[in-house]
Amino acid sequence: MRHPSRRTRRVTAALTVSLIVTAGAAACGPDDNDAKAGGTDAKPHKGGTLTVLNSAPQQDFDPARLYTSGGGNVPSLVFRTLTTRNREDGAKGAQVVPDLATDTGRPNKDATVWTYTLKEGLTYEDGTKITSADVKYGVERSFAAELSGGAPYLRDWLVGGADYQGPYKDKGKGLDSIETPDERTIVFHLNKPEGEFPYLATQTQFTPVPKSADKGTKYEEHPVSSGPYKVVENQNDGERLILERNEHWSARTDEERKAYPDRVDVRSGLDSSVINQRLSASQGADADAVTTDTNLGPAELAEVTGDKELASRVGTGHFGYTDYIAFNPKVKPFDNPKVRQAIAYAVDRTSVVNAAGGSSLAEPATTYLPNQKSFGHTAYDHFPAGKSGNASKAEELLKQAGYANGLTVTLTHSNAKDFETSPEIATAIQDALKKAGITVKLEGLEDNDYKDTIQDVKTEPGFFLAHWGADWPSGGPFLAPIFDGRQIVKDGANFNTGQLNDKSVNDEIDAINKLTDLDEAAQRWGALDKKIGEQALTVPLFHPVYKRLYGKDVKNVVISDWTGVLDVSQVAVK
Amino acid sequence: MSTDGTLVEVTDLSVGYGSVRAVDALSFRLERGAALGLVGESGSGKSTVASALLGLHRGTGAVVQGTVRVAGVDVGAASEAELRRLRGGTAAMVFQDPLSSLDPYYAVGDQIAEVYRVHHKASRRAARARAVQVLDRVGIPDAVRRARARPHEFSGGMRQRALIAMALACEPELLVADEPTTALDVTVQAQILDLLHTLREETGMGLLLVTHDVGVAAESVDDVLVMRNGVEVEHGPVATVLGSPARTYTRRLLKSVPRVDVPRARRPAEAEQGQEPTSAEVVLEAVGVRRVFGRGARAFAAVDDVSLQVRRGEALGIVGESGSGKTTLGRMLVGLLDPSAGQVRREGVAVRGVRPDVQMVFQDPVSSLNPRRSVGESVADPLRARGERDPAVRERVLALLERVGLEPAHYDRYPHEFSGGQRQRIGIARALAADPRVLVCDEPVSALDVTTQAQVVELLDELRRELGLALVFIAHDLAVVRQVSDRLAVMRRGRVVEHGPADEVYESPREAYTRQLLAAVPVLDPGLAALRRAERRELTVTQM
Amino acid sequence: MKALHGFAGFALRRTLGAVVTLLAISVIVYVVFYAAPGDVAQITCGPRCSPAQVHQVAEQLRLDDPLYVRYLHFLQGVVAGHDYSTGTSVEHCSAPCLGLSYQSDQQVTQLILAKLPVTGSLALGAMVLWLLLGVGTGVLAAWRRGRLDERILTGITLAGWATPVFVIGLLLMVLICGQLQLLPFPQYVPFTEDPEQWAWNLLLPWLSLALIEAAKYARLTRSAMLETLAEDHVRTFRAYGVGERAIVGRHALRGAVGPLIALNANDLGSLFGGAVLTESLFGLPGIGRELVHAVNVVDLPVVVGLVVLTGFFVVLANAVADLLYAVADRRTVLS
Amino acid sequence: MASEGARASTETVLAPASGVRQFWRRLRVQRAALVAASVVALLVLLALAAPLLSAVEGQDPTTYHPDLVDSARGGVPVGTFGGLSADHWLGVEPQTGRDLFARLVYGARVSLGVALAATVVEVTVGLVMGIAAGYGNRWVDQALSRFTDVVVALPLMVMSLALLAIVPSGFPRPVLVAVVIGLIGWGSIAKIVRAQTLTLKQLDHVAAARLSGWSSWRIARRELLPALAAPVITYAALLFPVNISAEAALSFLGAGVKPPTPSWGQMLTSANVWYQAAPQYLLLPAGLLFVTVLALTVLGDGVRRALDPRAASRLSVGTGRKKEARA
Repeated sequence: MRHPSRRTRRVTAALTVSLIVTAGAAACGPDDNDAKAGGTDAKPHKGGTLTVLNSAPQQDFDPARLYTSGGGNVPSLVFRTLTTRNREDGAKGAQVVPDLATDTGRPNKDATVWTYTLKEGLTYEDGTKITSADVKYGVERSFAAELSGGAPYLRDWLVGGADYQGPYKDKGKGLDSIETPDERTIVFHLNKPEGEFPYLATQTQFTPVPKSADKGTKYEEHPVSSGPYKVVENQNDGERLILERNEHWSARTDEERKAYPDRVDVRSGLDSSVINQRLSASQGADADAVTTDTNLGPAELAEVTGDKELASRVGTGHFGYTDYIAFNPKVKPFDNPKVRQAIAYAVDRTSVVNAAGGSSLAEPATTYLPNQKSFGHTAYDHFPAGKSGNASKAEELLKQAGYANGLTVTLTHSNAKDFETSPEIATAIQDALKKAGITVKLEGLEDNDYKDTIQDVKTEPGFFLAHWGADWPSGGPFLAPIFDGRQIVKDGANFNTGQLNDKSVNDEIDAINKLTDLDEAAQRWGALDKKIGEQALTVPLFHPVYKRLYGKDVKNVVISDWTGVLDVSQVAVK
Repeated sequence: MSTDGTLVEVTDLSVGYGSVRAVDALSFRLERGAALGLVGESGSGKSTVASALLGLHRGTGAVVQGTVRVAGVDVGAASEAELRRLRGGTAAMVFQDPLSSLDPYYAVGDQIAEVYRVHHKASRRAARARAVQVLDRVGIPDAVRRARARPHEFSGGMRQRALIAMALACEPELLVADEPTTALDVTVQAQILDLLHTLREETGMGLLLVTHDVGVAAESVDDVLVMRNGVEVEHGPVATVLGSPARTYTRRLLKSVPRVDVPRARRPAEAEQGQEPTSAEVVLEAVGVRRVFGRGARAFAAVDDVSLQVRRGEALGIVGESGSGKTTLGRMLVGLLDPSAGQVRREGVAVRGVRPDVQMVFQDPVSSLNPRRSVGESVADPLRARGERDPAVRERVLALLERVGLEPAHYDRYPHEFSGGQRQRIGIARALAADPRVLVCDEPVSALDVTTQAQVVELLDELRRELGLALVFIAHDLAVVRQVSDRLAVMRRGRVVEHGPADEVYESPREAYTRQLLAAVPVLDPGLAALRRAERRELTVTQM
Repeated sequence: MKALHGFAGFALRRTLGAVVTLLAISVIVYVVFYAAPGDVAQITCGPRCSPAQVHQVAEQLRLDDPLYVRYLHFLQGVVAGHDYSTGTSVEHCSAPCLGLSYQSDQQVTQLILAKLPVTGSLALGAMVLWLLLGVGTGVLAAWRRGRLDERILTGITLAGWATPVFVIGLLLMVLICGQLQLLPFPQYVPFTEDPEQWAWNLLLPWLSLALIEAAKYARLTRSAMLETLAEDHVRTFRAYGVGERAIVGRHALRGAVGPLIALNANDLGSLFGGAVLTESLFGLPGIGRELVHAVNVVDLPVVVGLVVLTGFFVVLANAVADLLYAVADRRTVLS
Repeated sequence: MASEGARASTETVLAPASGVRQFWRRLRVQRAALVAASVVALLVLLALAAPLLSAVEGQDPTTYHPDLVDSARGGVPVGTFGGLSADHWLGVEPQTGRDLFARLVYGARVSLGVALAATVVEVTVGLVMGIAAGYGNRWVDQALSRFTDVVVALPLMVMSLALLAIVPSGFPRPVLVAVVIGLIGWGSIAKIVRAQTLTLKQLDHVAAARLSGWSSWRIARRELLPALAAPVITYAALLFPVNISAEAALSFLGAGVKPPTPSWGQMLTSANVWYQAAPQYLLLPAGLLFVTVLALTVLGDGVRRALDPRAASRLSVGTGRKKEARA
């Protein structure tokens, strides 16, 4: 969440449970030069206490309930998963690597069966052995209604996932599509080819949970650690977490997590301006502090850039994330491509970017896919609007569309102060479209109302602001939910905003999913994006860039493009 | 120049507030141990003189000229410190309203002690002891315990005693009493006056008594100084001034003082009409009415099982001290209050709620008129409520105003432009506008000066005869009531203790309480006053 | 004896009144938030839940029951408590059970107990400061009107009164914590953990609140004192040579006590309901902040619980105010 | 004599006769109040003339000026004093480059307007409830008083958030905000009115009016309402500034009027992170709000003293006044 004000954000706290924000919350990653400026110069050592200053409390600390990209950040200190993200800077960080498993998974030939083998000598914090059955149980738990909140993929991909009710209701039968032939082997049977399964296996649902220790909804108070740290204190439902070394974790079996500090103290529920103030002041313990969910707002950025010392303590991250204008062609006049194109031409991305925090915090976007290789980003700009909009071209198109003397439309947006779907952006667009003779009426809804409205095909407006974040750095989870006609949800939360159901698109998505060569897949996703872009069902506005401050004694700052998050498993304070 | 004989010496005292001259070139002197009464109607400037003696005008912006010497101290020129020593030390003051004159938040004893310690170096205990001592001295029973009580736990009389005790605390040479008994019931008034008398006898302190009530003066001082509009009218020994007044104003004043010992002057006209009240039909009747206020533990009956009859054209007087329930009864008679039990009947029919044909004249001439509406409109209310329209209404109102002795031109004026007496006349006019058969007057004149009192009473009596109105006249002042009523009901603690033809009750009261009341009424003859004082002692003794 | 009876009656009446009031409040809140937008089940379940899953959650949270059924269930919990399932075991939420948070599955009562100390510390500390500042100013204003010291203080309090708390608080924080680094950036430290840190960390929030409130108290004190000074009994004491100092200090100020208590109790009551802005600004994990959060995620049990709690404090405060008032000013009767 | 006592006691309830003239006389003697009054007048003028003023400046409150902000530095205004220039008298808003002066004067309309409307709502509801409770019988009184307690006990901010969320977005927001603030804030005024009514209905002229045979409604209108004017106006004058702050607070919690409509509260909210990078952006609305609330409060006090004879008498009650008196 990248609002200049943490307070205003709390008002829109509804967001905190939604995919978009959790993704956004885990977003940050420096360019290489920043990384150097960061701390690779000073050599990291073990020891000390790392303080994490956060806005949002870790309310959900149950691996089944977490919706985090790549196993999350603080959670990944406690939860190891079958696979995990490569803990390196930038693009390299967008790759899947083995974690508990010996490899990233062995598919059958059509990628419908995935087999994993656990490493030797894996134990929990209490020294007991981690078995494949525990991993299976962990996955099964995530199907329980009591522990809802996770990503939908297991439900959609696993055979029988759609109607499995979780271990509390299945009377010990378990989910047949997950086999554990022996203590170290686990096999997943999918109902369709999914070449990207290794990405999915990074999510916390793939954390082993010892059935004996499962306390249902109370498990999150003290989840059993398989990672380098264990929970020694959890105050006020995740408002304060104190983690200490898990003596039974060994670096031998874990190449990814460095775990330099002896102790991690997570203090949440702080005001974002306070967090940034504290980080810049770096007094006492704050010198060893980082944040995993609070970015520099425009105002703070303006101050920081003026100060060399501070500027050297800013980590920059890019995360697979796009803010865009969504059209619903079922609503007039947006059924007319020319109208959609006219708007695409008229948009003034400079003022939009400014409203979003300026060029340092947002990069103008003309493609729907994030501008990262792992997504297979393929540059295109079908309706070039230039820096500040092409009003004349827009008017011309409107004329062709039969709106010679202007057009009045309603732009639906949220009142959340997230600087993404919020009034600031909406008014920027309103102002730009005025030049093209389009009068925009703003319909600002309370955030909950806004979500209900745009995610319900029955009430979805024709012209509104939306955004999408990646569940993992690939085109799949980015394009499929938005453009796969079979993912239009009639009686629930729908994300196919254009309600596009195009056979050629659907087929191409299936085809790509079959691929287990992720690079090849990436290219195909890129091509597909470019093709869909021609229909002007969306007007990409910008890809946010995340700037984050960290304490002056913090070393070894690593920020991957996967989550963009400053990786607490790599940070050192000595 | 203060000879040791002189306690107070006032020369050419003038006090002005802005353009108003409250006191104009007044001079008098008071010997040690002597008692002087300042008598006058409201606005005569008597209270201003009293405050001037203690230099209370300092800091109020009033302009004080002339010299005031109290026990040798020039009040005008005295330093703050001297003045403080004077105040309470040499000269102590007792005010009119005993409740508001004490700090509600502190125990009476402590307040006296505080004052005492201002003037004497004394420990808290010593001061408290002194407080108890003086409280006991002024006749507060169980003074030790009472000293710890707060003012609101005292009755009116006891509060006034407490104030006097405070005055005594520092053994002043002069006691200035400003209307010390006005807010008190007549019996209590008598007690306080007696107390002042005995205290003077014992301590030999000088007394300056400020009062509007000639009777009170007659009871308690040696000399009187009659004031009017800030100037002296007449000054001399009480017997001479009251016995054979030299000035017309003094005479008028004395004449208008109602006499409880003089029967009501019956017009011959009435005799001719020969209408015996007993014969005329009953227009208004209270049958065993009872009114309870409060609920549960705090419930008490303000009026308890009272039965009365009012016949056409007669005047029924109802007397009683505060808390006797007379006002509550009055309000039930007009229907402003509904009885908790019993009935109010009009022409024999039981009714609830207000009816235009029974109207009321209220005590407080200020609050009884809406300050925001012209008096004409107020008077017109009953007419308009009946649905009558201008110009008929206006004509009628003008007539009424004229009838009660006001000018038609007053129609469009506002209440604050009238004197208390005039406002009361307006109130009467409004009551008449409803063509009532019964007029209930609740303390109609108690807020007025004696001269005005007389006129208003006179007016009411005229109206009664003229319009054949039945009059219910409620008051605490027995003398006034006697001037109007054919029959008299004496109320006490919510009950009618005595009831009968007025003259009978006054001449030969049956009830001890009635006798006590009558005995308490001050008389204008100082000689008689002494006798009555003795008489009262017995009564109060027999009472207990 | 009579006094005691009076008090008993007072207590009884007030308790009954309070219950009625609180019931009314809870109903209002239920209705209002029932009408509020936001698909609770969807929010709780997560945006990518399938309709089936959402339905399961809805069932679990009894969201499909009609409003009155849910309300009665709520009341039942308050009176008798509830059993609920964690999936693996059955837990008991003992009466008065305000239900479970939709979002965190925590018992609302526990959640409140966790937040209360924070809000409590905030409110009480602030009260001390504003009383000192406000009453002090008021006395000066009544006593030595127009003098420099009085003008400055009155100016300060008025300035505080006229500035939104989030501006005052922010400026204070930037100045004192950021620039001068005199105080730490506020973060709540439990009193039990470290009283000194507790105080230091809360100083700024206290100050901000005190600055906002002080003016009211100054004004009240001043007018009450001037009122008393205009009363007869003050004249009496002047007439008995009692000095100004004693008159102002002993008598005039005493007259202000009653109203002050009343006002203070009210403010305290509503503050205990959570100083939303202050808590949000300083990131104090108190009632108010929790409330706003709950409102935004339509976490009905938490909202109802907290609002009823707030109401409870206000009602309680009023009762206490009346009681103290009656004690302070013996003339008034409890009713 | 007794009459003095009576007069004093009644006048504490009744406003002075022929109020208006007295009111002005009493108000004129208070310098502070006069200054405040003129400030308020100025602000109102500012608000009313908003379109004119911004026209004179040649700007409007909604047009973006991307060229006037430094995009790379988070959109901080280019130039000194937040881009202060001949065509932008008070500089521009960070990020958007919208004209601050225009937004401030337009914001004045919303802030003052909302506060005023809210006050009107509070007074109307408060009067009706208060009089009904005070003049009605025991049961009416009980019911209404209880209801008032409930309303008073509801946390303003939270209920506002909820109510504002419920009402469909089509409804004009400023009106809504005003109504919500008003509907939640009338409790205190109702209590005052009730207390006053209880005292008033004891007064003889009300009893007299009943005896004249008027209906309760008419009595409430003719006898009670005018007498209530003084205390109500007084209290309203003190409520007004509070409501301005309330609007600001609501915006701060994200429930104020909606963009692009500017309001001071809203500007403050988005501004209060810019305190260092673009101080004037925070200080201008903060300053204006401050001045307004201050002026209104002082004026309110003045009005109170001018309307309430007791307060007025306080003006002359000397405690520290011995010195003048010596002369």
